[in-house]
Amino acid sequence: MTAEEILTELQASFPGLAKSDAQVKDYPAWTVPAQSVRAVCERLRSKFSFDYLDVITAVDWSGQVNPKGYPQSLGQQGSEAAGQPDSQTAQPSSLIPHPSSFPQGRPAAQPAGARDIFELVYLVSALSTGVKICLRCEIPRKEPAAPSLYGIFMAADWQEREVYDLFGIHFEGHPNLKRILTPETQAGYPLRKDYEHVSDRYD
Amino acid sequence: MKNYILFVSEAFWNTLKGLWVTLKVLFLPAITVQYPTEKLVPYPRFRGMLAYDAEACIACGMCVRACPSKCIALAKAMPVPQQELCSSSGQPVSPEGKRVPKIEWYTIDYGRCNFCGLCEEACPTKTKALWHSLDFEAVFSTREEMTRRWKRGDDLWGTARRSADGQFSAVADQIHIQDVPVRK
Amino acid sequence: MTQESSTALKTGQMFINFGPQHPSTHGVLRIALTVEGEVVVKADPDVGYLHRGIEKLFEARNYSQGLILTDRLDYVSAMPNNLAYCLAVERLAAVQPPLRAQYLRVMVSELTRIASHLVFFGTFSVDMGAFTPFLYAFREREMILDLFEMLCGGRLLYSYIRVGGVSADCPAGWEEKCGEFITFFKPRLKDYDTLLSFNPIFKDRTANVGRISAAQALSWGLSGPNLRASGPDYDVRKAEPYCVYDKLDFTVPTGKTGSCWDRYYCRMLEMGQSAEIVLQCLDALAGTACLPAGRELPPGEIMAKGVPKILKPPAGQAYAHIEASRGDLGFYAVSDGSPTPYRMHVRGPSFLNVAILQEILAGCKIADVVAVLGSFDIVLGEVDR
Amino acid sequence: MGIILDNLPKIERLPGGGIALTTADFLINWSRNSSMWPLTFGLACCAIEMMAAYASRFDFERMGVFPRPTPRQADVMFVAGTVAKKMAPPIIRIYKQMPEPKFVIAMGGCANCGGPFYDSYSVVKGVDRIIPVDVYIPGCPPRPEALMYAVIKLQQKIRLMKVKNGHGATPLQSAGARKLV
Amino acid sequence: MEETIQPKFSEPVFNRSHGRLLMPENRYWPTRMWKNPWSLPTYRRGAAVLAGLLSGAAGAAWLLGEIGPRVAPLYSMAEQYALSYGIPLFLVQTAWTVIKAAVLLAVPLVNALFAVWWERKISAHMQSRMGPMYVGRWHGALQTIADGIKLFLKEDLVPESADKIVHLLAPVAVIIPAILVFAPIPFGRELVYADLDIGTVYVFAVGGVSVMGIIMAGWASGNKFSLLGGLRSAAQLVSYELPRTFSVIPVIMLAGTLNLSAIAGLQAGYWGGVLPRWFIFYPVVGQVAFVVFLIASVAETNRIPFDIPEAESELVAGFNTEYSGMKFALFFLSEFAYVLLSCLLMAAFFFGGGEPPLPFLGFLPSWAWFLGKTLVLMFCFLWFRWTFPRFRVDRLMDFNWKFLLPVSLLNIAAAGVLIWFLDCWAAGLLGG
Repeated sequence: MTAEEILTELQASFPGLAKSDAQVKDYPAWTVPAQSVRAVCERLRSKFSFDYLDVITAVDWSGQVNPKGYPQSLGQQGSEAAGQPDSQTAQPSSLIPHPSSFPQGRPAAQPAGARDIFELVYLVSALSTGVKICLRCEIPRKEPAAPSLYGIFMAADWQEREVYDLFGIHFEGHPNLKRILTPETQAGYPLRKDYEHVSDRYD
Repeated sequence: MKNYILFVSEAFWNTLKGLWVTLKVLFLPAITVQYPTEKLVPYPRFRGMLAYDAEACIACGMCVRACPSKCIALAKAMPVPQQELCSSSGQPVSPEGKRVPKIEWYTIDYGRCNFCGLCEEACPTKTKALWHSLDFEAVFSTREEMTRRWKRGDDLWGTARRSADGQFSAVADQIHIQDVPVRK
Repeated sequence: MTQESSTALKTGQMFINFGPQHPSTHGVLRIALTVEGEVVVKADPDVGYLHRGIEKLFEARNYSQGLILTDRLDYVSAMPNNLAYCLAVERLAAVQPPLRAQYLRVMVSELTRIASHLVFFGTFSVDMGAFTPFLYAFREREMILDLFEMLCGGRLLYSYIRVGGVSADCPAGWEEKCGEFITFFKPRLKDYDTLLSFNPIFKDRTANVGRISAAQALSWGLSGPNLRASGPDYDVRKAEPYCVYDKLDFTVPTGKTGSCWDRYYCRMLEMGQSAEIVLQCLDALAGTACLPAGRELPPGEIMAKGVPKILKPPAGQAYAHIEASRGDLGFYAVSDGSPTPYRMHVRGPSFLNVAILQEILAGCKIADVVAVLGSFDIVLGEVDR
Repeated sequence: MGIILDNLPKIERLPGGGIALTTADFLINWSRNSSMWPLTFGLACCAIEMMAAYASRFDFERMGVFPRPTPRQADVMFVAGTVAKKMAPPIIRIYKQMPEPKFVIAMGGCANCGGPFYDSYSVVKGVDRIIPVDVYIPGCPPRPEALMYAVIKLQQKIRLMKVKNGHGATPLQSAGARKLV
Repeated sequence: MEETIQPKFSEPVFNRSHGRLLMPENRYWPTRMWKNPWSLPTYRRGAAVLAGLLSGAAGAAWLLGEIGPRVAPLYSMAEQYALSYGIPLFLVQTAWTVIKAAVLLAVPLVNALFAVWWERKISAHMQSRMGPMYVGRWHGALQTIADGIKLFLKEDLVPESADKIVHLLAPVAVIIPAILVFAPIPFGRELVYADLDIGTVYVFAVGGVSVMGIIMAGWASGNKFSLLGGLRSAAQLVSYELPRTFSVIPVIMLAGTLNLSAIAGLQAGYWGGVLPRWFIFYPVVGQVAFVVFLIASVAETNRIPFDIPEAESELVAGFNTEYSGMKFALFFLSEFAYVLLSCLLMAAFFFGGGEPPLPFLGFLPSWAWFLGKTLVLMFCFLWFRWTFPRFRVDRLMDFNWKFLLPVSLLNIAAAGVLIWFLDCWAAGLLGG
């Protein structure tokens, strides 16, 4: 059964399901409304033997990454200070092409697709038939939430925790949604584009 | 019972075979390289400590841009227009008419260097001004010592600031496998 | 002291902090174990002790600088990481690397697989208390590292596979050395079997320990030898052949019970298969194997033409996944047309492999915790990213 | 055995004490040099090269370097790899658990100053932010020989230690001589 | 407070005059080195040195001759000397005892110094490494001494959560029996500190006390890994005492005595002039007893494959996780003392003590044979240690109770049969 046939069959019961405009290269991509992600996955698993969840991740489409999300290490300043040769021949710092301006080479304009949303990306596959489908659903950046896939695919357990940790997206129904990678003291959600880093004693 | 005896004898036999493997190796020569007295010379492509030649450098800044960990800094010797500095072509300015910019000082923070070779690949000069030597033995006792500085006239290993007196001096604490580092 | 507590024989549960500094957590994993005597009641793996924010850093690096970060993900087998990243970016930018580069890619991936499985073999045997196999494994691994050092100048982190090809063609004499290694390596596999695989103590400790059923493994998203040991023969090299895997002849070893020993032995068999693949690639590089349309692989043709130095792939998204040493490694790349990726997500197989620990560790002995953990062959760089 | 080392400098006042003290220093430093037991403790990529240094080709044991699993029996800690912020408190704790005299070798770019993760939100920018470091090794990762070279350099450093100057055993930690954050 | 030490990094480590660069094409690859090892000059030199050492040691032993018979005259000489000068006899006796005790005390110490070095060298070469090479110039000969001095001068840490007194006493409780146990061991003909008639019982009884120290260490450390290690070792050591003791019973039955030197002395002589009358060569019974005793001894000394009390990969370092410096060294010392003890016992019980394996080899003194056999048996211990993985704790118990113990019990019965058979043979009832 190809992805097309599955899509048409599923569209009967999930009207929000549609083919995505933006392609994920080499895999069929569908857009799913956030509230029916769990139901679609359940159907995919039970009826079309999609038994394997590859990826859950998210993309923050709000635009350029905030340079303040990257702490400038003191080591770099140290290197520049050490780079200053002798005091009498010190160069004006404007001549140092050291990339203190950051990030370099990025166009100033916002990308065309900049919207105030998170996009959740699910990759599910049926190992028996070799079909892999990319499900995408958009959720608002304010109080982002989506249903959890915990219980359908156990692989969702940690991946959802990771997405929660790095993006702050709540997965409703996840029994153990807490930070996984970053320490408990972490402020903010680092992978959001507007994340601003607060320097601590380790930086 | 028969199975039990079979199992025990098989286990015993496998154990003996395992003992034989280690015993065999006991009487084979060791493959150890006795480091301080025997030294491996790395293969020519090895990416060791960066060496720099201030004479060949045209101060284009390509290496600075290529470095993923931003460990390189440099300053040009003569004031040149800003756009030239940032020209992405990286070509030396043609000899007639204009002067090729030269380096005033050049620093590499070895402590942060990735040894990835991107700067060497980016270096546009014909004989590379910046390249990975085969030298891998370098040890520092303070953090600021790790920054090497070159000015014109320095040798390939540059100078480092001594934490004791704050002066830049040639580095004597490194042992180089090559007397003249291989120039790629 | 109250009357009860002084007289009654109380057995309480004990909380053990397994890691983050522990000789056999293979890095800095922490498992919070609740034990009753020697039996684990509850296990709660805690990761993140090596979280380096690589996905965030990708967004501040251009595509060639990002490659350096991929090395540091799964540092025991860096080549497949490079490969998966490059495949994803190549899909974004629609670049097709030349055939010689593809063969080289496959070859170095397989050599890395051997090296990585050797590290697994070594560390697993140390976990099981046998120290000698560890050193034997590293002895053979050093030979592979020699080959890589000769090829690309790195011993552990290579940055060899580049977007559009590989960074250098193999130097003179490399192929012969490679063949020399493979001929030396194959009999060593038998030594390993005698020394460890069929040692009764080792078998006793690992067989029937930490069993995972096929359904469980699939649901938890296991991949690589960990999944195959449970039965499903899912291998990206067969399911979605990338590079030139469809032209190569190899089998995918699978286990039956999904026990620690099966996971271990799957890897041992895989090493043999990888050695076969390397030999086939060597034949192809030398021009003795029949290539499509009788084509030879011209030396020196290792980079796709027209790949700019500062790559700016058109806006879009791509997902590429490969069979890395530890399983299904995927890169989900989003580009907005600028020189830096807009988003780069890494599907680290170890991350998913670790997650199942919380389910299967309950009920094990403390000694089994080490066996189970060791048999998953996790690399914390990939788990925490 | 801090008592011995603490009271050893007093013999200098005795006749011939200076020579005896020099000899004692030589013997003590020789023993510390010759048996430097590191902690089996790896963090990231460099740990693999550290393991390679213990393995057959490089064989650290030739120099008397013999890994111990517990910090109580270790003399030197190789900080091999990236120190994430979550890992920083355990590292400080492990360092405190080691008995004096103890040494730290920062191995590789990440432990020196963050390396390729110099601008990451979750990486300690150099392990010297949290514990004192004796020797830094550049490299990403350094070759096993470079680690051995660092040990040789550390041995040279140890040779300069003198009991008279308080480079002995116990009091350093309790007196807060090595200030920790 | 602490003066910063700024080392001068200027000494070249690598001196071109005696160092050597390994060019890429000459890298040590086992493919090349193992093809014909005799073509390597270092290999030939090593073999020559080994042969020289062995023959030198044999020659030295030959020159020294028997020590045991010379000791008793020495004492009587001292007695006569004392009598002639009017020194009270009890003083001489006391001095003599003290000297003997000091020599006995030196046994575990010297043994540890040597055995650790030997273990490191042997294990290294089993792993195609070198082992200690630099300390003490020649192949790291002084490595263990350096380790000892360093450990002695290390800061002594007592964890906050520890029971201070028990924590301190535990290493003492381990090391004292480890020294005492050597009292009735014969190191050669007439070379024994106390020739106890119940030597065998004494050895097993005193040796069993050490387990208490290990439990104390595990409990007092206030560390969960230590506690687990201590409890594991309690279970393990107590269980393995049984087959170990039972496996010796056939030997005692055959010898008819508990005196260790008598047991060793009984094995003199040869069957058919070739096969020595060692207990290991008694059909079936001897071999089974030996194997059981060997396995149980390895378990008793907490070494791989039975090292679960200090299982490095599971329990960090088991009961000695929280011990640093000298206290840790004492645990180490006692471990090697027990290894030596087991090897000495095996040599005495099964390998004829100081008897030469072939009649014409009798020119070497008995202590040299004893030592040689002990070293070979110690090599077996190392060999096991560096070949096998570790048992799991419950399997360890299974192995003991379901395999070793029944086998050793059966062996006792078999020994009875054998004795009956031998008696019949001696009485000429069989085949006349």
